[in-house]
Formats: sequence, structure tokens, C-alpha cells
Amino acid sequence: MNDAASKDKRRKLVDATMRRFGHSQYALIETLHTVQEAYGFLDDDNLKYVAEELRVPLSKIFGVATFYHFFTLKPQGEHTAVLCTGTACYIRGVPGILSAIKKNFSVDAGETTEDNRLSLLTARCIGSCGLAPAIVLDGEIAGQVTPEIVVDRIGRMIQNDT
Amino acid sequence: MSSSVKIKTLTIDERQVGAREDQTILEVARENGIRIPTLCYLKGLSPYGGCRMCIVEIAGSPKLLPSCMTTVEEGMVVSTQTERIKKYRRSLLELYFSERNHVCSVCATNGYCELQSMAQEVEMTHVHFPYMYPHLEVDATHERFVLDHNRCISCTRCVRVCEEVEGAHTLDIKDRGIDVRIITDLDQPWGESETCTQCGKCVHVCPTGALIERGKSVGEMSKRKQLLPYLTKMREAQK
Amino acid sequence: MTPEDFKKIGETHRKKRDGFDYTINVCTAAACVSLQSDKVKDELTRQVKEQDKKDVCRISGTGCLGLCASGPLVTINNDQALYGGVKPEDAAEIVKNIDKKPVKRLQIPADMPFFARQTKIALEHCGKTDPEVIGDYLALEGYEALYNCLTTMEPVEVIDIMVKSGLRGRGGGGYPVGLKWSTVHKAVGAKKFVICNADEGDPGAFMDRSMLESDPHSIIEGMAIAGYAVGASHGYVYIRGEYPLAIKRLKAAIRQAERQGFLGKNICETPFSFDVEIRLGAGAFVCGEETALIASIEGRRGTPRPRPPYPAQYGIWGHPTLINNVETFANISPIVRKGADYYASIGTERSKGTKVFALAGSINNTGLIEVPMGITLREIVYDIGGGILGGKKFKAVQTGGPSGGCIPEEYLDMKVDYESLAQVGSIMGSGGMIVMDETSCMVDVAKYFMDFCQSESCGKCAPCRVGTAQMYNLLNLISQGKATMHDMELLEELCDVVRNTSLCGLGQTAANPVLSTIRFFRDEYLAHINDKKCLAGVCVIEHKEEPVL
Amino acid sequence: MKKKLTLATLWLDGCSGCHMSLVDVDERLIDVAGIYDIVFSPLVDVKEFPEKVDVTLLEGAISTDEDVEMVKRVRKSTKTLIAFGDCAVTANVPSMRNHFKLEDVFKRGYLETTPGNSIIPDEKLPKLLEKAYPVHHFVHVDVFLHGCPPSADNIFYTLVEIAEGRTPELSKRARFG
Repeated sequence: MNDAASKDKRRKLVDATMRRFGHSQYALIETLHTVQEAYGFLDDDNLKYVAEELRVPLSKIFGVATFYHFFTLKPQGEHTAVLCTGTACYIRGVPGILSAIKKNFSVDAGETTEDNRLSLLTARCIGSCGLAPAIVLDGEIAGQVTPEIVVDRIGRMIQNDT
Repeated sequence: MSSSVKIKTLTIDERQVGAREDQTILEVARENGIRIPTLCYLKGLSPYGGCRMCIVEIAGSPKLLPSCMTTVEEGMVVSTQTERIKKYRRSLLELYFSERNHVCSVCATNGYCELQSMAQEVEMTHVHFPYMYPHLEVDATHERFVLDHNRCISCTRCVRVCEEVEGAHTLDIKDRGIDVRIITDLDQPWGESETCTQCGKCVHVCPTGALIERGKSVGEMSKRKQLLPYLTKMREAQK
Repeated sequence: MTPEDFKKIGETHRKKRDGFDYTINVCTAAACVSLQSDKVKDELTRQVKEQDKKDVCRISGTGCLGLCASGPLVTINNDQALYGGVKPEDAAEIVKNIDKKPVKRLQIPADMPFFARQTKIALEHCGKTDPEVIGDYLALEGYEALYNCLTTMEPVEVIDIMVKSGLRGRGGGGYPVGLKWSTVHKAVGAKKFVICNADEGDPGAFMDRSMLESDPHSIIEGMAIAGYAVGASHGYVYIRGEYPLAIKRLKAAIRQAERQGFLGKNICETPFSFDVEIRLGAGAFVCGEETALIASIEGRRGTPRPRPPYPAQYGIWGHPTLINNVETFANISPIVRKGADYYASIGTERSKGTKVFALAGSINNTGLIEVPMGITLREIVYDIGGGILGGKKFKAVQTGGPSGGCIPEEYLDMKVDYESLAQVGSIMGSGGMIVMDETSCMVDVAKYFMDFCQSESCGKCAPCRVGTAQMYNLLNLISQGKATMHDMELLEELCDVVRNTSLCGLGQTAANPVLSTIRFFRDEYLAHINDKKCLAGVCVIEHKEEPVL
Repeated sequence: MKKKLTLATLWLDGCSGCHMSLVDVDERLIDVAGIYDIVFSPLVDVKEFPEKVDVTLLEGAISTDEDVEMVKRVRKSTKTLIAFGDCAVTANVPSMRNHFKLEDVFKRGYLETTPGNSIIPDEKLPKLLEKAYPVHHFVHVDVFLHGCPPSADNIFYTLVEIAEGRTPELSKRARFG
């Protein structure tokens, strides 16, 4: 490991998780959680690093990382919108909301806009069915939304810091 | 056989057979010359239970169980060829053929393919489910072998032989559901893999034309079926 | 730590609470938090200070009060007043009126059927305690059940209570809890494990989340009792990574329990040791399946393996393992405290006790409810749920999520229990209950669930991997008005193949939403196919003749 | 003497290899001629598909709008329809274009691989379907005679069995595909 990397605070968090589990192979998923939390996504360098530290084959770590939808191998945009697609949300208008976002911000589910301002994700259910339809904007849940409200709020969210 | 191992008696297809208590229905059936079709099972590799071809009916159980992973029990009554099972096996095989692009007439393993001969075994005349025609890659970057995802049935024999017998674990499976694919290392071209030992075991355990040797044209790629049994035997002898 | 000690903690805590004339509880479960109940709480605290009522009035965060549709919710002394839709600017008025008549415009009648028709056992503490304070839990007899089990009962006696209570696993399958515990107890193994399945995966279900957010100690206590009964010394909670608040509260609760000696070595000064670790799920529905869950805890792809052997014999790292879900564990301590007979006196012949449901969809009172088994769907939808949103016409209740079915109006008077639901082609499931009105298209609903199943299929076995994708494609054709009756036959055939040949529960039940909608709403399918029409007006059908097929 | 059956043969999107295999029946063709009257075939000079045919051997996949019309027409007039060879049974080689966009197929087939001023043919030609399909995708098929091509033995066996009023058991006689 080079100096720059060893000084990397984020790498230390990853190391701490692996240490907590005695560098056991069983710690793989917990470690990937930490990597994603620290770096925002799972990049090749970290996958290789974790593979080596935990003595897990590369193909296995890649298999695990791509099996779980919580993990992402692509960097996220500056802002994220996670649209809940649970049953309650679905029957109360998710398809309309999704197409409104796609249309207004030219972004597909699971993708990031070209200017890297917005990542649009879908969640199978965020457990806020009482608030259906719900969307999580930069970590904050907005409930009982309509296509208009969502477009407005995302618009304001991604413009906030320009 | 150690003296502590118990012997069980069971019935398979109306035949009384004896078995060690740790044996699976499939093993006992094969020992007794009763043929149960399999795709993902391969002697010498850990059982997987994914292809579902080896499902059997067990009296008293409403569920069909995979014989490759179900151990024998005293008094068990097993049926391997009921009309119901035969129908399901045919449907399963049709699903396999519909999943990817299995064009036998231009396949290097045409005539040596286990999927192809399975169709004959289960009396499949045609695929009545819609073909899905996914667009899939062929990885021909390796100097000796080719991985053609069009022919892969995701049985993971290659993954298991690479991990369990060769010990390299170059191969694994990525994503899930209909999107699963065999990968090498971090999903990079096979030719760039630094962990592949080029042993070729994956090619020879692959039941279809998904893994072949380079330069083999239509109908030329036969698999060395004796390779794994031989290795298994030699390794057991060493222990 | 002796029982006297922890009773003392509870007592002190109770006294501290009783020292105030008023306790204002603000719901801090996820739904209310997302409606800014945290800001309401801050403002209430400020107002209490400002209006100089600090000596008589305390503010506390609390778990889910249930009626999520009317959040943020606030209670005064639990049942003195219940306020809904509270905004930060209402805080002044609430505090001002604390010793006077309740604020009418915010008040929700506490005797409304939504509350009156429920029976709370698993949710007994929800909304009454601060989930982040162990003292609150201890003040309500918390950990007494564990103490009693450890000091006065043999493990088999504990199991016997579970057998007699008739409690069945609340994760979906309804396997008798006593029997499962007994199997793990009898299993031979140097090490045994207890796993709490909190990977709540059904879209449209939030019971586990609410319970973990509202009353984490009851889950921990339930797990510890289970550990004692089966002979395990280590427990895992496998929880969805998407539930940050629940994870935070559970982590805090585990730490508190360890500090007070309810987890760790020699619990309550007995030889029994038990610890609990959290493992994060990472977004894979199939990990609700026991063997897939175990694979995931072991750091592998969450693919299931054929059973037998069952985890009770061969579980995590090959050791005997007990797996129950959150609601099941939440029931354990109340059953031990109140007795098996009490629990068994509630419910129906074969489905004892209560069931927690997450009521959502096109219904007025969405929220978290706990009802006795045997209640009718009509009572849930119309009395507790307050009827259909916007006065629309009822169409179906969906239970069991992607493994369940849609129940039509003609069965509204059916009793809710495991057997009845199975008879109409649905399942109890983990407790998601989605009400649909006339604006929902049942073909579209079936397509929705099949899309879910195909994207959650692990891909290990061919029938589920290919079959669910094939079924989704066919449903898509039907919904677009491009299908023929032949496609309908193929769909029904695939349902049969996938159900009977798939490796695990996901595939074996994936066809249920399709089968149940075909059974009860066949006319909607036929309208799409023959008349190229979506009766509910949901599906987009292009009416141009296709030049080619 | 028993009344002869009528036999039609045709190929749609196929290479005619199956018909070559039919000719490979060799001297047994005389036997075939003894049981069947060939009423429509590339081998005989009839332009219109007859109103009523006992048996039709249909080679090739269904790839164009004309193919679709033809196969429906054939089905309507035929008592026993045989999907003749792998292209008819599985869409085989013609289906290899199915995982590409039609547009790309045209580009590759008419522009990129031909030198000079090449163009994509206009509407006067039959319109290519998005995908090539097996025959049973459009109409009911009575007998699936697979093989690429089916062996002469199996063709002869099939024709004889049908003439004798039996259902040919082909799955065990030839490998699939």
C-alpha cells in the first residue's frame, strides 16, 4: 500500500471493518457496505484491495457485489433521488412519477445525468407505505407526492448549489 | 466403508435398493443402473441443485425434490419417471433452450452437447415457449479457450471445477436472475485474467458449447468426459 | 445484575416519569419523521421551556403510534389526548393547553375504530416508550420474561410455553414456533445460532421496520429467550441496509442491553451467555429465504440451496440454527409474561394470537395495525382502515406481497387466518396488506409482481430464472393488448411449471399473484386479449393494426 | 388399390437443404410416389398452393410478411403439417439475426458487406419481420421433423408412418437441433 492510500481516511474505515471481523472471509458483505459508505460506490481498486485483504477470489467478490442491488459499481451523481416502487406506491402513481422524472431530467432509472447532477434510483420498497407514493431526495423522505411536486423538488434540489 | 455407517433400504422405481445413509438418491440410482437426467450435477464436484432436471417424486412429499441433494431415508419410495415429472423435465429443458441462443447447427459441440442429447432423452420435439433471443457476447480473448455466453446454461460446473478442483477460482457468476453471466476475475476479458491457470478443466466439464477450445469448428469440439473422474480418483488415492 | 437491580432501574425510571404531570410523546418512527415530527419535537421542547412548564411536562420520542396516514402524531399521557397532523407551529398551543381541554382542531378521537378494534401484543410498547431508552422498556416489565426463563425454567419448559401458545412463525410460512424451537433444541451441535430475519422484503410491508424502530428491546429479549431455549449463545439480526433508523436504534439497544447485562456473559447472573450482532442485508429479496439468508450472513451470494437439510439441523457454518422473523420474536416476551393460555385464547382454532399488518394502498387509515386472528377483511378495510380513499369502489386486498394473491370483494367476510387465506389462493405472508380500488388493473398488478419476482430471482435454478422472465414477457404482451388466448394458456402452464419445479419459495410462490388474479379477475385478462381494452384504464394499449407480428 | 394421399412441399426461409435430403431418399422415392401424389413443390411446376392437401412438408423459418400469409394459407389447406427441418422447428440459422435490431441487420447485409453503391432494397420485396420465427409460432404444427437437415431415413419413416395413419415417434430417432 502506498503512502497516499494509507493516509486515506476512508481506507481506514474499511480496514477497521475488516479488523472487527478478524479479516475473515465472512466479513465480505459488511466490508463492501463500509466501502460504499466511505467512497460512494465500489470501485475496482477497492474491490481488489478487499479481495486481497480478506483472501477472497476476485471473481467471487465481483459476484457478490453485483448480486446485491444495494451495492453500486458506478459513482453516483451529486444528488440522488430514490423512487420507491413498492406495491402501495406503485398503485398510487409511481409509473407517472417515474416517466415525469425521466422526461424532465433526461435520466433513466439506475442512471446518472450527463452533467452528473442527478442519479435516479428505484427501491423495491422503502417501508414508508403509509406515505405512498414516496421518494427519497438526498436522504430525505418525501411522501404523498405527485409528478408535479417531484419534478419541482428535484429541480430545486439540483439547482440549490449552483 | 466404516462400520459406523448405517445401511438404508429404499425403493426406486419399484426396485428395492440398499444404500449408505449418507448417499443421495441420485448416487444410489446410478449405482443401480437407474438413469436420472442431470445437467448441473457432475461427479467430483459439489452438488448444486440448480438445474432441476433430476427432480423425483417421493411418496408422502408434495414437493418434487432434487435427487442430487436429497439423501436417502429408510423406507423411502422414490419415483423417477412418472408422467408428471417427465412433463416437467420437458418444460424445463424447453425453458433452457428458450433462454439463450442455442443454434445447434452452427455450434462447435454439435453432436457432443449434453443439452442437445438431453432433448432427445426427455423427448422434446420443439420449444413451445417463446424464444427470448438475448444479445450476448462471445469472449474470445483467451489464447486457448472461448467463452460463448449464447450457449451457457448457468449450471456453474466450470465455476465449481475452477474453485474446487483447480483451486484458482478464476470463474464465478455475476448479477442475478435472467442476467446471470459467467465472469472471469473482476468481469474482465478472459485473456487478461491473471489468475487463470489455463488448465482447461472448465472447458471439459462444460455440458454445452459455452466453453470450447479455440479453433474448433462446427461439430469438432468433443469434451474429455473422463478428465474429472480421473483427477478425482487420483486425488483420492493420494490422500 | 439481579432482578432487583433492573427492577430498580425501571422503578427509578418510572418514578422519574411519574414526577411529571404530563408526558408528551412524539412519534419518531420513520413515517412521522419524514413528515418532520423531529422538528415538532424540538419545538415542543422549546415551548415547554419558554412557557415554564419544565417541571410538570416532559417530552419524549416514541415508537410507531400506528396511524401513519395522520402523522406526525403526538400523545399526551398516552391516552389523554391524541393529536394528528401536528406542525411545529402547533407546539405552542399544545403546550399551552396541556392542563386544559385538548386542542380540538388537532385531536383524533382515541376511541375511533382504528384503535379500538386492535389487540396489541407484539406492538404492546409501540408508541408508549422511547425506543432509545432502555429504562422505558424496563419500566414496562421489560426483560422480566427473560429473567424468569433463566432463573425459574428449564429450556424445555420455555419451549413448552411456545408450543402451548400456538404461536406460528410470522414471517409468512406459519411454521409452528414451538416445533421449530424444539427441533433446534434437540439438534446435536457444539454451537448453535439464533437469527432474527429482519430483511423485510415484500414491497408494501413495513411491520419489521416499525417494530425495530419502536421497540427494539422486545426483539432482543425475544431472541435471548429463544437462545436459552434452543441452547444458542450467539444471535444475528439480519436487517435491511435500507432501514437506517431501525439499524441505529437496534445498535443502541444492543449496547444498552449489554451494559445492563441482558446480553453478554452470564446474563442475570446465570450461566447463560448470549450476544447479538447485526448483519446488514444489501437489497436481495431472496435473502428472506432461510438458506439464502444464511449464505448472505456467511458473506456469499444470497442463493438458496435445497432443503432438507433444514437450518435447524444444518444452518450457519453448518451449525443448528433457529431463524424467526421480527414479529415472531416480538411476541415471545409477552407470551412468557402473560402465559401461553392467554395468547392461545386469542385467534382461531389453528391460527392463535394476533397478527401485525401494514395497511396501505387506497385506504383512508394507512398505518400499522395489530389484530386478533380471525378478524374479517371487511373489519380491517372498513372499520379499522376507514374505507376506501376518496369514496372509490373497492376491488381487492393484496396480502402476502409477491408470494400472495389478490382477494376480491366476495371474500371480504372471510376470517383472516393462515388456512383461509391459503384457500383463496393467497397467503398470510409477513403482513403487507394493500387495498386496491377500481382504478387498479389486475393484469397490471400481476405484471408488477412478476417484474418484482424476475428481478429478485437469484438465477440459480432455471424455472425461476427463465420462467419468471417468460411470464413477465407474456403479462407485458397481455397488458399491451398484443396477446392471444394461446399466450394466456402458456402463462398458465408456466405458472404450474415454475411453482412445482423451482428450488426455493421465491419461485414456488412467484405465480401466486398471477394465478389469483386469473382466478378472480379473468374478465380483465380477457378484456385485454379479446377487446384490447383495459377496464381500469391503466394499461396503455395502442390501437393500431400491427403490419407484422 | 388404396387411394393415394396428396403431398405438398415448400420452403420459406431455409436453404433448401432439407429438400435435398428429401431427394436423398433415393430409390425409396418410388415407394413415396406409390403412396403420395406430389401436388405442390419446388420440384414440380404448380404455382398455386392447392385447396386441400393431406400432408405438407414445410421447410424454413418464417421471416417475412409473405411467409406469414403463406404459412397460414398452408395450414388452412393441410391436414397434417410437418415442420420440416430445424429452421421450421427452431428457426435455427435464420434466427441468428434475432438478437440484432432489424436496421442493423439490413445495414450489415446490404451496405457494409457489399462494395460500391449498394442500397437497402425497397418495399417491393417482402417485408422482413423483426425476428425470424419457427413455424409453430404462427400455426399449429402436427409433426416436428428435426435435423439440419433431417436424415433421409427419418423423412421416409415419417411419410410412411403418416400414410399408415400412425404418429411418427421422432424425438428418439434423431438428436434435437
